[in-house]
Amino acid sequence: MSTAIDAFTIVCVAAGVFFYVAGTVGLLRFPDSPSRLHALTKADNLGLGLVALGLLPREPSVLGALKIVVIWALVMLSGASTAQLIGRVLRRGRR
Amino acid sequence: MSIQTFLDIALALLVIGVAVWTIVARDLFVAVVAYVVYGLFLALVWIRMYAPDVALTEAAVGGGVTGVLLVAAGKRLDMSAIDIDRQKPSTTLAILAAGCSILLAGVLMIVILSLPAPAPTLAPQAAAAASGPGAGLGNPITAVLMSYRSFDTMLEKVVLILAVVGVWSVGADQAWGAAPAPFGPDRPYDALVFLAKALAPVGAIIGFHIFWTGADAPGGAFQGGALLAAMWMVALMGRLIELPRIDARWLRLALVAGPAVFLAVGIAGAMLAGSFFAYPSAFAKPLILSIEAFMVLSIAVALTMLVAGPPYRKGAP
Amino acid sequence: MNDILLTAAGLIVFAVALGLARVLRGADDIDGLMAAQLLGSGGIGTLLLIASATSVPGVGDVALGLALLAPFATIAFINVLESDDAEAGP
Amino acid sequence: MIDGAETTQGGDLLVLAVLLPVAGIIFSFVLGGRYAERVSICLAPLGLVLACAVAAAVAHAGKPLAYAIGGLPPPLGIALRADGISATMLVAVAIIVSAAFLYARAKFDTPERIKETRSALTFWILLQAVWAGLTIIVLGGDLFSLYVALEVMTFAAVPLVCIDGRPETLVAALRYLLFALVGSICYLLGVALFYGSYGTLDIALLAQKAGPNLVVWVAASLMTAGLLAKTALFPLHLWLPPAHANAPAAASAILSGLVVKGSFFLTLRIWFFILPTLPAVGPSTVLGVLGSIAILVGSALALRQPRLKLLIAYSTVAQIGYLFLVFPLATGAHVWSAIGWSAGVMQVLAHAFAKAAMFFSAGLLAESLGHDQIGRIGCGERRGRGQRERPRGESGAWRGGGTSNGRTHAHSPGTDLPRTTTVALVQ
Amino acid sequence: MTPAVLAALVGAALVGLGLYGLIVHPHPLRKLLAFNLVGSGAFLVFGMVARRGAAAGLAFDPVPQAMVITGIVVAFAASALAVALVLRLFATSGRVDLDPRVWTRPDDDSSTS
Repeated sequence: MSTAIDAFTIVCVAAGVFFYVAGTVGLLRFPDSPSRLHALTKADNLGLGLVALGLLPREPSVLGALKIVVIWALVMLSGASTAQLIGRVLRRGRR
Repeated sequence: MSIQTFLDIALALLVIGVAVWTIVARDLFVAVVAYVVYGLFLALVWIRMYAPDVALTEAAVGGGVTGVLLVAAGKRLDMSAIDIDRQKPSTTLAILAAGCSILLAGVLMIVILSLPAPAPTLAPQAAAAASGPGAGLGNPITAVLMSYRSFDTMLEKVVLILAVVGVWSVGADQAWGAAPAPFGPDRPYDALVFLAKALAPVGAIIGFHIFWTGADAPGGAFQGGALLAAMWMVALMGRLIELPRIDARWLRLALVAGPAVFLAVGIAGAMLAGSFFAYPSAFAKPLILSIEAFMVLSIAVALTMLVAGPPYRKGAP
Repeated sequence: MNDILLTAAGLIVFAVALGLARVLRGADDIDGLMAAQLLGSGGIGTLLLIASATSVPGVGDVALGLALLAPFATIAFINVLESDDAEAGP
Repeated sequence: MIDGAETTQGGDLLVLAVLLPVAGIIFSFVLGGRYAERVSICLAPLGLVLACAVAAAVAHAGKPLAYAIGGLPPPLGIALRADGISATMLVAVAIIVSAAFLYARAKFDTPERIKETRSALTFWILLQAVWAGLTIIVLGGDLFSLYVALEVMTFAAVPLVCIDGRPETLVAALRYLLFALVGSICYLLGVALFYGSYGTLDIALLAQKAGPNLVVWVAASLMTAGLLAKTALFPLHLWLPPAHANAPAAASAILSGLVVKGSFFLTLRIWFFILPTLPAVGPSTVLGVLGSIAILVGSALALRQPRLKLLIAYSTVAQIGYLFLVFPLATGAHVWSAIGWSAGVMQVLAHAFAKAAMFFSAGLLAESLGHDQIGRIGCGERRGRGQRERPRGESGAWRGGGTSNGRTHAHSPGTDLPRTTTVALVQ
Repeated sequence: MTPAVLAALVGAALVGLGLYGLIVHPHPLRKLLAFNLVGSGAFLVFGMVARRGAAAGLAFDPVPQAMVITGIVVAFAASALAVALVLRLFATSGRVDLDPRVWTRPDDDSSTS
């Protein structure tokens, strides 16, 4: 059982790391700001989401698991909203 | 070399790199972004030093709120300041400064490496005290802050009040009594309003949670207060609420609530427990928690008002 | 297992720190802001991994705090970058 | 040597002396408006009585008073202590602060029909805060409490400098703030190193433990350097003259007479109370030399100032130099060490009173003449309102010289002897 | 070398770096950022002292850690005061230079007490 959980964790965390790396590469390589924003949101939502998902079964207490879920939800919420705000600033023209 | 050592060294290099960036960045905005990033890395360093309380304080106060303060100030200064920011320091000054800095850093490093081992510590006394009858708190830092060094903690709250008075004192005479200038634009974007509406209440609950667990686990009045302040500011940026007038009685009361209750309990201690700032042993924990509750309020209000700045009235010089 | 998680944490930090190179290369303020935001979510992920891998208590709460502070800082910075309204900023 | 972490008879007085101005700040802030002034005026005599009671108790006991706060003795707890010098300083602080309160009533009262004004409210709160900070500095027994007290004083003193809001005063205040902050951080680094070496920050316990080693030397040097920046000893004096000369007179009196003494007092604490066993010939010589240069530079610059308050402020730079002569004089076990120490303490008190009085007088003069240009305090204006309002005694000797060569001559009262002598010499 | 000592060495470097910025930058807000670096460097030294003092089942000595928390809040208050001064200076004069040479000598103009 524990091996299965470990394997799940490793797979999820590795996938999460991949999205973080992908987000960074996107930020570095994409030609314009809107596409860079696109890359950023993938790292935000998928990277952290997969890491959180992978860690969930390792959490001994319900409260701890709840905390992880809340963190994830918070990052999703703020990521979605701030991406929209950044997009608007981009559309209006920069400083 | 274990993986942890490798990570530590790499983290150390990152912190220094971002710090250098903060110093050499080409303009103020970038420097402030770098500083916020720096605060984040520093929080990781504090975690590695087994200091989550400090990590939270550093991330919230050192990085977050200070960053917001500085970036807002940079906006107010606008472009005008750029001409002096672009000035290159004279080579002599730069060399002199570099010499002084390297000397100071070098001496400090030597001294750090020559501190006595085993290190002297008050941890055993503090551990005994935190679980003993004196305080009855599971978090030794809270015990130290609220019981053993309560005097410092109270004074530090007084410093916050003085800082607020100092910030208000630079306002215009005609504006006295008014509210500080509003955070954020007059008509914020829908996304911002939505985020503020969703984030602020959840954040407030989390702030209270962190304050509440502070009695027995990492967290406490400072961290909780700083998070509440951040959430209040989020609500202000979304223009969900407006800043209070600085002559509002409730605002004044909220600002002094922490130190005032602290002072009152401290003086009561002289009568009930035989010494100023002593807690009667039966009530130590509830007393400390109630003082902390008022301190959370004072800290949250003080931090917000410090970022908000002096009273503001259109047209006042 | 813990070492694997810590390695993952290290990888995330360095991956997102590379994003800073974008800003160092002289991109504009928005890109700097995006790099900082990426770092914020990377930092939260790292903290979650550290919390799970080490026995330091309270790391989860730090991550929770960061999850609140990241949007707070981002909103403030966006407020500054919006140069439309004259009447803004504390 | 101070021993004992235990509370002594009369120790309660120390806590009361500290809590009185702190309570004053809190009440003034909440009540607001003209109550800030009333609270200050009411507390001043109480503070004076408490200070005298502390002094009497110290004299009566013949040994220092101590109070372990919360009944928790150091190293884990914090102690307040009053020895001879702190009792003396406490009384001096109470007297001068009370005088400043009385002096400031005319300028910083709240007009009848206005609920609250900016300058009045902030002035009264900040002045009480200076009082609180100084009280804690002279009574504090713990290096970290002393750090917080230094910050209390900085946060009070800086806004006082720029309370009238002119750009020059704001620049002066900013520079003062930056110097003070860097000073605080240096001090804090020293505190960290002391704690890292000995596991305590209590002055009495450190005095028993600290010995001459690298860490202690660096810690003490860092703390001293930080305190020198706050005390404005040459070459770190640059912030002082504009700051002290531009503040309102009542505030200038406190800043020049007392605030710089706070950090100077801590320097004394470090070298004479924590580290008396160190062979401190080197550092005391350095401090003495810096002091001597400060005397020369400060005096020379004072003579060139066109404004009375600037002249007095530069005189403070010189007088601070005299304060630091106590280090070479009182270090070691020479026959003159005890006299040197007493002389040093006398100079602290004499300068505190004289300088406060001078700023009060200069303030009145400026108020009645509408300016404080020395060159224009001439015969013509003597018969004006200034004559009537000029205070007796303290500054009777102001004598404006002609402006023919752009050079002005002014005499200060006898209490400021060294400067007068310099003036005479130059003339 | 333990992580704590490493962090303290980083702290020492930060103190030096901040001091450099403090001297070199003419802009008061940049100076303020540099001051904050110095401050956090000093706090890291405190943090090492705390971590080295681990004993009696505690992973750190809580006394210096408590001091760091106090110090961070004080440093923030100082930054806020400095920012308020800078903004007011800018509002009243349109400049933010601290260089005394930039300012006309205050003795020449008004001299209210």
